Amino acid sequence: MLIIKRISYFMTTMAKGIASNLYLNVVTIITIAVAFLILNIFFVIYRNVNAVLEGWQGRIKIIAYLQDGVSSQQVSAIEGQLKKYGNIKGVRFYSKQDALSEFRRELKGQAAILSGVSQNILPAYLVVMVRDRVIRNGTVGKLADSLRGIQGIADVQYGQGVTERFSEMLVMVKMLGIGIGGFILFAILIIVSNTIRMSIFSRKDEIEILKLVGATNMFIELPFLLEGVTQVLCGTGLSIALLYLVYRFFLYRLHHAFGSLIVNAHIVFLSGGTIGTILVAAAMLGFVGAFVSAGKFIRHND
Amino acid sequence: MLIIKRISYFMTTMAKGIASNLYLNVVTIITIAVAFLILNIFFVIYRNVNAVLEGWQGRIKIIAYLQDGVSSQQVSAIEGQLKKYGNIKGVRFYSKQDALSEFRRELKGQAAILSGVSQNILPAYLVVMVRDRVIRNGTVGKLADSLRGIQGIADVQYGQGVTERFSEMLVMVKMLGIGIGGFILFAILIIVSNTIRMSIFSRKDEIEILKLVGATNMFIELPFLLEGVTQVLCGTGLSIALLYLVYRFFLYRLHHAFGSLIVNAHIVFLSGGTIGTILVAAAMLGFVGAFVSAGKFIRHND
Amino acid sequence: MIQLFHVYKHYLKGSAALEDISLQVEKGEFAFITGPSGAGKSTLLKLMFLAEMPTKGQIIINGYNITRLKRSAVPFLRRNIGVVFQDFKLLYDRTVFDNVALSLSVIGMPKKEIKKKVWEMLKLVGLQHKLNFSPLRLSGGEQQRVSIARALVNEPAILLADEPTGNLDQDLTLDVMKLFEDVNIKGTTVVVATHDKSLISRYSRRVITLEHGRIMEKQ
Amino acid sequence: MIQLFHVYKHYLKGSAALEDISLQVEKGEFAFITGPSGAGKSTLLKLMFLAEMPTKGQIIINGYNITRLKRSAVPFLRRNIGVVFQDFKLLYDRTVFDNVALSLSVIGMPKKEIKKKVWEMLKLVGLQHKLNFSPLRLSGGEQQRVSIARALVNEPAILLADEPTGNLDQDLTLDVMKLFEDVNIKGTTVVVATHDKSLISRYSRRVITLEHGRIMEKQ
Ligand SMILES: Nc1ncnc2c1ncn2[C@@H]1O[C@H](COP(=O)(O)OP(=O)(O)OP(=O)(O)O)[C@@H](O)[C@H]1O
Ligand SMILES: Nc1ncnc2c1ncn2[C@@H]1O[C@H](COP(=O)(O)OP(=O)(O)OP(=O)(O)O)[C@@H](O)[C@H]1O
Ligand SMILES: [Mg+2]
Ligand SMILES: [Mg+2]
Repeated sequence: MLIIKRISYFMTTMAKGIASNLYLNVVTIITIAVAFLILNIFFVIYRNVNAVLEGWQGRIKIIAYLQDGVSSQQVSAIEGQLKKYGNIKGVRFYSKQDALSEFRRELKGQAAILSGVSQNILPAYLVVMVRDRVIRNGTVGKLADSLRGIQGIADVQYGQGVTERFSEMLVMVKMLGIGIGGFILFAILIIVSNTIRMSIFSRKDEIEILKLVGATNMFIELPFLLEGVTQVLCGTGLSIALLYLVYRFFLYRLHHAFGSLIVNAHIVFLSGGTIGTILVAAAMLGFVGAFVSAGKFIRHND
Repeated sequence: MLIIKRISYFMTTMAKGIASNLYLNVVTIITIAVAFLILNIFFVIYRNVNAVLEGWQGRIKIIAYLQDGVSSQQVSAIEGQLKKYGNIKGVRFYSKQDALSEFRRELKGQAAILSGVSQNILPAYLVVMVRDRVIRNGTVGKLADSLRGIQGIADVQYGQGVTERFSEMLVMVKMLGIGIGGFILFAILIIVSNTIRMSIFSRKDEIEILKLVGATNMFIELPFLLEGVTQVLCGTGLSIALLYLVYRFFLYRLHHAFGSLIVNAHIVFLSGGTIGTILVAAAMLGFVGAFVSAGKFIRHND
Repeated sequence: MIQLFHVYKHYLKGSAALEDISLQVEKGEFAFITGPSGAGKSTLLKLMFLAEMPTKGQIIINGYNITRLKRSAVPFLRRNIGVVFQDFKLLYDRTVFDNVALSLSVIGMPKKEIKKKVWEMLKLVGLQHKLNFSPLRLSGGEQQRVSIARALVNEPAILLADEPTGNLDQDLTLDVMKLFEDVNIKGTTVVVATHDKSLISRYSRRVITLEHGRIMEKQ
Repeated sequence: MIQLFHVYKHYLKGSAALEDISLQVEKGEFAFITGPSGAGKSTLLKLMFLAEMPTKGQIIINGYNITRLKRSAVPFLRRNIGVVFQDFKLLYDRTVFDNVALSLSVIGMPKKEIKKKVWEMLKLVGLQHKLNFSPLRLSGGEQQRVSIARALVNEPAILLADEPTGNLDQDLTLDVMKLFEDVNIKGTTVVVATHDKSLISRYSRRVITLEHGRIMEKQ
């Protein structure tokens, strides 16, 4: 087939095209790199905020205070009952003694106020860890209420109000994330298709002349498609390189300085697989952008 | 002067230029609008994160537990002494009775554990509100230590560790804010100067011909400068309109739904003064961008 | 063979450029189209290689009715037609060599063969030493000869030349006309649009005279 | 008055375009520059209106030594020189009217006056009815006449015309030459580069012949 046989022609034509429009191409590549970099930085921020929230979420639990004087058999029975709930991840028992030491630990430093607290005044309790989906659903309250009915449980606490707020906050961050991320992606698409259009536009004489000497649309288009793909690939590659620098000299250090405070998960650089996916997606983006622009100026212009 | 006399010529030439490159101009304006919008959305996020942190910061205080049996005169004396500190905003006294009701309030819902707590076991204390600069400086610990020496004060608590972290976090958010904001601004500058350059580039024949018929550089440049200013103004105007839509239909609603949770300050739309400042800055940006590009293609090309 | 039956051409804005043109150029014929400025010479040539579509009438080129041709077939028809444009239509960001090679590249000719053919063609128009120049660096006449070289290099069945000697001095004009006669002898149909009366009178060929978009006389 | 003293022009790439040119065209003179394609005619004209700088030698136009001229003075010198370009150099996204008005706009002439002058000028070259067309919609010869109109509309002291009749038929060529003679009689210095021997022989004017960048004979 002609296309395959002439692959070197298309490559050199593309290269010449890039060389003859070097300034435009460099600017295009930098613009794409900058846009992708913004997207990536935003992605990192989003992931970290999300990680913080998910970390908080892990701490949401239901506390079931036991009636005074329940026997250890009764406790086991209650535990067994709770473990059958699909929405409960685990249960842990705190005896009256444990409760006091926990209380001491929480109020550490304010030793003065503890002087009058003896073992007897604190009830034993169970800490019930719930599955994430319950938190995301916002049905922690429902679950807690259902525990209230169990024989031997005196009272149920679950940080009323706060859990619902966490679910709402998670949803909100996700919405904002999708909203802003999608918006930036859209901006990149506009910029990419704009610059590729400019590139084709700046060579409309060439397109006209090629048509006049009998070139098929495919023949005219291919170097532009290659150019589009090359531009976006270079831009993306550059942005990944830049991102690595940002990561290496800024985020990475930040993490070491304040890591434990802000992020639960490590801040890690993109994995090889992710980079591969990004590059393939970028190539497709370039191709589609160039194809659409080429369609406007080449195919619909006979 | 020629320039003044021919103002209508420059305006119509600019209008013709925009009309003849309508596509390029529309794309330019949209690109600028999108870039500014990203900057603005980022600005809103930054302001809110900052507001949350500042809100937290307001809650940082030093608690000075008083020795048992200090008289009310002694308390007044201590209060008087503290108020002389430049770094202390205010002092509030909590008697043993107050301390118990506060404690009850804090542990509300866990009534069970309070049954054994009587008025006697809790010490009276002073809540010392510190000035913001102390928190920003990270010198809360120092201030607390200096209070320890005062006659009548038994112990001083100030949430050790947490205050330092808040200062660090504030610095970090500010750094990230400046870094990313500056980066986006830089990206906008690249995009703006790129698009204006393209606009001039696409009319280099016109520039050449104007020179050949004896036009001065000023005469050739002015319509381009006007075009650059117009482009950026339109783009910025559009972005402010878009921002208003985002604000009206997204942020504003969000605020009403979760407001109290995320932001202390209201999310308000840009003030008239801010919009004015932005437009003036945008006009200058367009002028400078066009001027630099024009310099490259018009003045340095004799 | 080129046949036109009652062809009209009205441009969107402005008056009729061609009115009721019927003519036939046989395979292997050599014909001049002449007439004053604005008579419709260029328009007539543009119709013949599908740069413009007729408003009315039928045009048949090499047996194909081009008013009914599928879009995708246009490039293949054009490969049989060499065109010298009045305004040259060269690529100023390519070399002279690349410009001439264009007609061969589009049909997928191997590089080596292209090189040989282009060099020979440039030699025929006396530009082999300006091979690697951009057309920007050439004089008006040199650019016109590049345009001629590009039109002839793929040995088309039909050659359409619009004012091909407008920028050439007398000696070069004779050279170029000799070139056209040579390809004509080898079987190429040649149609030359020109306002140069002395050129026409020097060669006793068929002359189609246009005036205000109408054919005045045939000979 | 145009004076050249031992002027050389070497383009960056390629051989010398002009070598050791010394000549003088008096105020109000009418001179032809001729020579084969690539001889250096266009280059010589380009030097005269500062589109190119000489590699060596001195050029004095209207008393100004242009090799020593400040950059900012160039536009003002050019306003006294009308130029007809070999490749027309028209703005294809403006109308014919706007193209011709260009030379007047740059000197800040009031709109009303521009309108009158442009209309009169277009009438002289027979294009008053194509006022609002883009040059894209004009034939080759019509474009050339727009270029001529633009060069003459501001009544320049010097007219440089590069192959101004290459796309014109005989009648129009005579019209344009009549126009040039008229402005010449009114005092304008006219220099016409052409390869058209018949044109030169019809008018008994001074002829400067170039060959390979050198002056061959003066008369
Ligand atoms: N694209 C166009 N749109 C509108 N009118 C056009 C267009 N092209 C040509 N014309 C008009 O059609 C008429 C014929 O033009 P054409 O170019 O065929 O003339 P020509 O015989 O080649 O003249 P010349 O010798 O000056 O080149 C002219 O009046 C011209 O103005
Ligand atoms: N910008 C340039 N760079 C390099 N060489 C050039 C340039 N312009 C012209 N030349 C060369 O200089 C020589 C003289 O060119 P010029 O355009 O002056 O010729 P001319 O006499 O006008 O020819 P024609 O009648 O074909 O227009 C030619 O060989 C040409 O290739
Ligand atoms: Mg024509
Ligand atoms: Mg020339």
